[in-house]
Amino acid sequence: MSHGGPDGGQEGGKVTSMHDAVAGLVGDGDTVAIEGFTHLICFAAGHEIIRQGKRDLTLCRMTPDVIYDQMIAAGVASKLVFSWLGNPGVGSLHAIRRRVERSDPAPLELEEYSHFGMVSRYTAGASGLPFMPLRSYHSSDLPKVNPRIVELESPYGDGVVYAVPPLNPDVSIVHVQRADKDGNCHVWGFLGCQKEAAFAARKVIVVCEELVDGRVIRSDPNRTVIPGLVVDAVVAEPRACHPSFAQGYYDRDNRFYVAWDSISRDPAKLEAWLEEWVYALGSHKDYLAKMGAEAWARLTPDRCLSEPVDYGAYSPG
Amino acid sequence: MSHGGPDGGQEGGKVTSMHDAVAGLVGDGDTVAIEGFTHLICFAAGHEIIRQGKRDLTLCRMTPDVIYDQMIAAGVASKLVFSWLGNPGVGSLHAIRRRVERSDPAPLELEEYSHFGMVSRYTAGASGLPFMPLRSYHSSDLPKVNPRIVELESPYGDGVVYAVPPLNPDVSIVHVQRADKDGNCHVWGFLGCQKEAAFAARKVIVVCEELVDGRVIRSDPNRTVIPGLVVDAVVAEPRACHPSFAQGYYDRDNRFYVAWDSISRDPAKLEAWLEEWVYALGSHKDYLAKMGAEAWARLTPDRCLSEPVDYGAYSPG
Amino acid sequence: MSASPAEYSVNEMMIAASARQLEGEKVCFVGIGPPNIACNLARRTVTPDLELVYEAGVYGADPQRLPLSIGDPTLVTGAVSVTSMFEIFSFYLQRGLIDVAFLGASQIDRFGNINTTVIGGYDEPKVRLPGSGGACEISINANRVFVIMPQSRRSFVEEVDFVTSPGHLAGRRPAEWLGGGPYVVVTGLGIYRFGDDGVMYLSRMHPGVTVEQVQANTGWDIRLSRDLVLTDPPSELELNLMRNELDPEGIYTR
Amino acid sequence: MSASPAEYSVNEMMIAASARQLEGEKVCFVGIGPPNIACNLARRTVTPDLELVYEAGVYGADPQRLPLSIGDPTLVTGAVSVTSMFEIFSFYLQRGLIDVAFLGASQIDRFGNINTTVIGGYDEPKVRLPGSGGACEISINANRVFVIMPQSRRSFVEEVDFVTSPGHLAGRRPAEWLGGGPYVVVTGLGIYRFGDDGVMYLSRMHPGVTVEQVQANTGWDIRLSRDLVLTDPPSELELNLMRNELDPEGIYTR
Repeated sequence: MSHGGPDGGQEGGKVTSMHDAVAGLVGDGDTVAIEGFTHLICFAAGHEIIRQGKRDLTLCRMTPDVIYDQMIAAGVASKLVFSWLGNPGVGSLHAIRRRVERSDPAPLELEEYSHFGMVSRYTAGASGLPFMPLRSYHSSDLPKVNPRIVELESPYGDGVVYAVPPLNPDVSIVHVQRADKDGNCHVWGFLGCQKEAAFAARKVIVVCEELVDGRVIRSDPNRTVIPGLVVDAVVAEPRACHPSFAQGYYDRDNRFYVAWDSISRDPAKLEAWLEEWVYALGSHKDYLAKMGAEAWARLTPDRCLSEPVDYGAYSPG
Repeated sequence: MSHGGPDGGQEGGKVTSMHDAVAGLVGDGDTVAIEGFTHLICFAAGHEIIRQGKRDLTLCRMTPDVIYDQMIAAGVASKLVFSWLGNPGVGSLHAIRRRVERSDPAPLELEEYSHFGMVSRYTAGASGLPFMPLRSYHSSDLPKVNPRIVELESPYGDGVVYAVPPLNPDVSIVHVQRADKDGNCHVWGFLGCQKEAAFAARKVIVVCEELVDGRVIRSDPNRTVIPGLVVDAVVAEPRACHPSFAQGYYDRDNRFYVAWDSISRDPAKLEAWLEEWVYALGSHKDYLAKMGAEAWARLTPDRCLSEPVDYGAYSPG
Repeated sequence: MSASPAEYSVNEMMIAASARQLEGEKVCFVGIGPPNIACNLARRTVTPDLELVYEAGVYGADPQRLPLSIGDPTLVTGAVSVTSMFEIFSFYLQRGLIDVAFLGASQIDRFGNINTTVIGGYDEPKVRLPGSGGACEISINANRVFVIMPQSRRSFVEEVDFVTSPGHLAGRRPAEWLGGGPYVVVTGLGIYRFGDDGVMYLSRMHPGVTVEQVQANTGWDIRLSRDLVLTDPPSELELNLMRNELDPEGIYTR
Repeated sequence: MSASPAEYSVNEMMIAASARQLEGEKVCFVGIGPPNIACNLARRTVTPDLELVYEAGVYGADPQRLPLSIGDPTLVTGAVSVTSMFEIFSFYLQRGLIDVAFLGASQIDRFGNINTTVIGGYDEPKVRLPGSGGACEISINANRVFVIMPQSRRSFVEEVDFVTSPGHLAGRRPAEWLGGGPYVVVTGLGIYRFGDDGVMYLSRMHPGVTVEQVQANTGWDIRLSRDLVLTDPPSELELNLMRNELDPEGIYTR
């Protein structure tokens, strides 16, 4: 098994830098999904979008999380499509709340679902279906404020379900643990909607902890969550999810999530944070250098390896 | 890692014998699915159903394969729900054809879909949905001969799709590579509809190549395809899929599939085969003893292990 | 030995009472915060075999530390199964495999209708709350819904500002809904259940609480059980587990 | 150097011609038998990067031996991805990611409508065929459908006994169908394409075949291309690969 970082001999394929991936594939006005349910949230991609001053994006995520609070505070988005708006385990996303509650400094359009609704939208988008049926929304006020959530009679006359329409982002950005240069990806731990968001999107940026030889991927094809077939760019950017986590690589930085609460309550502190941790830095490598190596000792778990499985070698008989 | 066969120290849980699982859970008149798409087809379970003389079953499978030809020849079924009727890579299933083409020795009711239709039926059944939409069947004659396949207008006014109803077998029998005593299962290689058939069913029998300690399952939770939550019985029956295969354990016995063609063309030869290989034997252990050890040398692949992944040990911090 | 009222907090009482409600349950859809502590307390007391399902995609979690977030990596390592969120919602929740699910609430009415979306109007909210997450479909599909929430006139209201998750509506749930809806509500003051007409009633009061206090913190005329009894206070075992193992920093319990 | 007609079989010509049609294609949904050999031949000749998708659940298979069945374990070991059949049909086929898919046919009509279900009536069939498998949805959703089949008056018919997989209907496919329908039909006699009106025409004839022979084996008045040309016979390379590597026992090629 031979691993190679971005400078480690994995040339060619779709491998590029975060700067070039975002510059080349994310356009003003695009619908963009940076997915990952608590796990594998690619903060580094969000920071690069802020640095490049993208504007008027429609941002999609089940849980906007701290990264969308940062992006929306930085003014990259005019609309948010979501299902749960908070700082998980901590409280509110104050920059987003200011825009929603007081149009401060500008209004933010909301398009709101439940989690199952968002999951079903990505799944319909990934499946080429005009809608996905689900048992939810009965007697909830959500369909009243979102006309895209509609009632649908079962064709077998056995009752009513609801439907949601497909979500097909212009660009989905998904973080994974392992990818090869063609964008074939192994993911483990919480899968969130990484697969559905990738298959649903018109363009896909994969960001990985490790760029690995294709033989590593092919040693366990059942672990491949996203095939290179749907991937346009591969960025090797270790630790790009901080303060979110990558199962087996680093822990969630709960202290940062708690600290964000007081930063985001105060627009001046938030602006200073963006200046110090995003605008003043050229890349995620600068961010990691600024964090320092010590932080990672606290965040690095002990090893806990899976039992391998035997696929068998079936050669000409 | 500690493996245990049925006599290997894995007491308790849902572990039982094939005889007792079939006797206790499969009733005359039941709708039964023995799934597995070319891979992991549990022939031993089909043989036990024949031996116990079950009657009037509705048998469901995407590809009836040789095992349903045997079961239907033995008279256990009055109806077949399917999407592709053949001996894969070889030709026809002659016992089934005799019943369909000439009601010889008795008629067989057919309920026919396409593969995607059957997959969608199991998925609707597993999802608690009254139907699943799909893009198929337009201008095909299949809906004309199967009124359960119906047109459905998209609620967004963007065209017509088709719907199929849920399939919820009374009993699903699924073969897996690894299970623990509670029925938590690792599966790799072709997954077919094992997961969907298990979640859709009212009762589930899991048959495994290896009964393993729960720690093996928990070492790789993303590999768990079926949770014990939906499993009623666990049968440790190695090599129970012959002449089908278990990825990494043994190869498909193509010679048997080819040989079946001439056996099943001739009702007398077929009856003699059933007598010799099913009725005269008490269990799958007898079948393996009758096959002899030599056959397995030809069918056993070399090892080809997956790269492990690191889940990380996240202990109190 | 039980502690006296002075020796435990309102939240400790609420969580201990919630944990006891899980006796006999098998599969529980867990939320973060107090529900998470209640479920893990139940696993160490009344129901050791309780299987925990988290919407992030876990069945049979075996957390080695108290997860701060609903998506903590300790919920993955050593779990029975980790799967996509589509499958958690489709194959577990919508299939009817969830016995009990916990929901929180910012507002609840007498029928158990829950608001976690906005205080005020939707388009010009006074307070923008997180929204549904999985709560809307959980309230419709889980066999029984347990609500844990703080109680006051601002949370126990005559009419919720927004129905995020439907309860018993105005007394009847349609037949095609899989789940039974709200089954019990546990607050800092007591334990509530629902009558056949879908209306909430006070079933138990926590030690030291009065009926007057309950009514003062309820936005409608609260109905009382004919055999209203007192909750047992948290036991030493329950308090020790919460204080030393499950929430040593006291984030949710103090 | 090409072989002369006497030196190769009808099936070898048909498979070599099919493989050449894959030039420039990227993602191919493979069926078992002749399509499987044609795809693997194409990977060794005109399109080395062709990715093979099998309905059993494989993307990017790298078979180390010729699989006899569509579900051979050699398709799994070393593949890029193995996934559920629901995802193969939903996320690959129905999403529009399949460039070209091969179908076989027992009967085909001039519009490319295909029967693989029954000869005779459905309820009292003369011959019960396998049925659709994935063919019905493949014919609707794959960008282009390639058909490989033996040609005779029994297979090239005026009207198919049963439409298993729709072609160009009577000339027009509805806009909501994702795929373009039948694109090419390769038989032992020649190569057929479809006009703008959805009607099949003879585009190329295999060496040694006459127009009279084609018409004698077609159940309707076959239309000819204005620039009808001859297929190149199988090259030595193609024959060597088929005979020595891909089908040494000659199951499909002889």
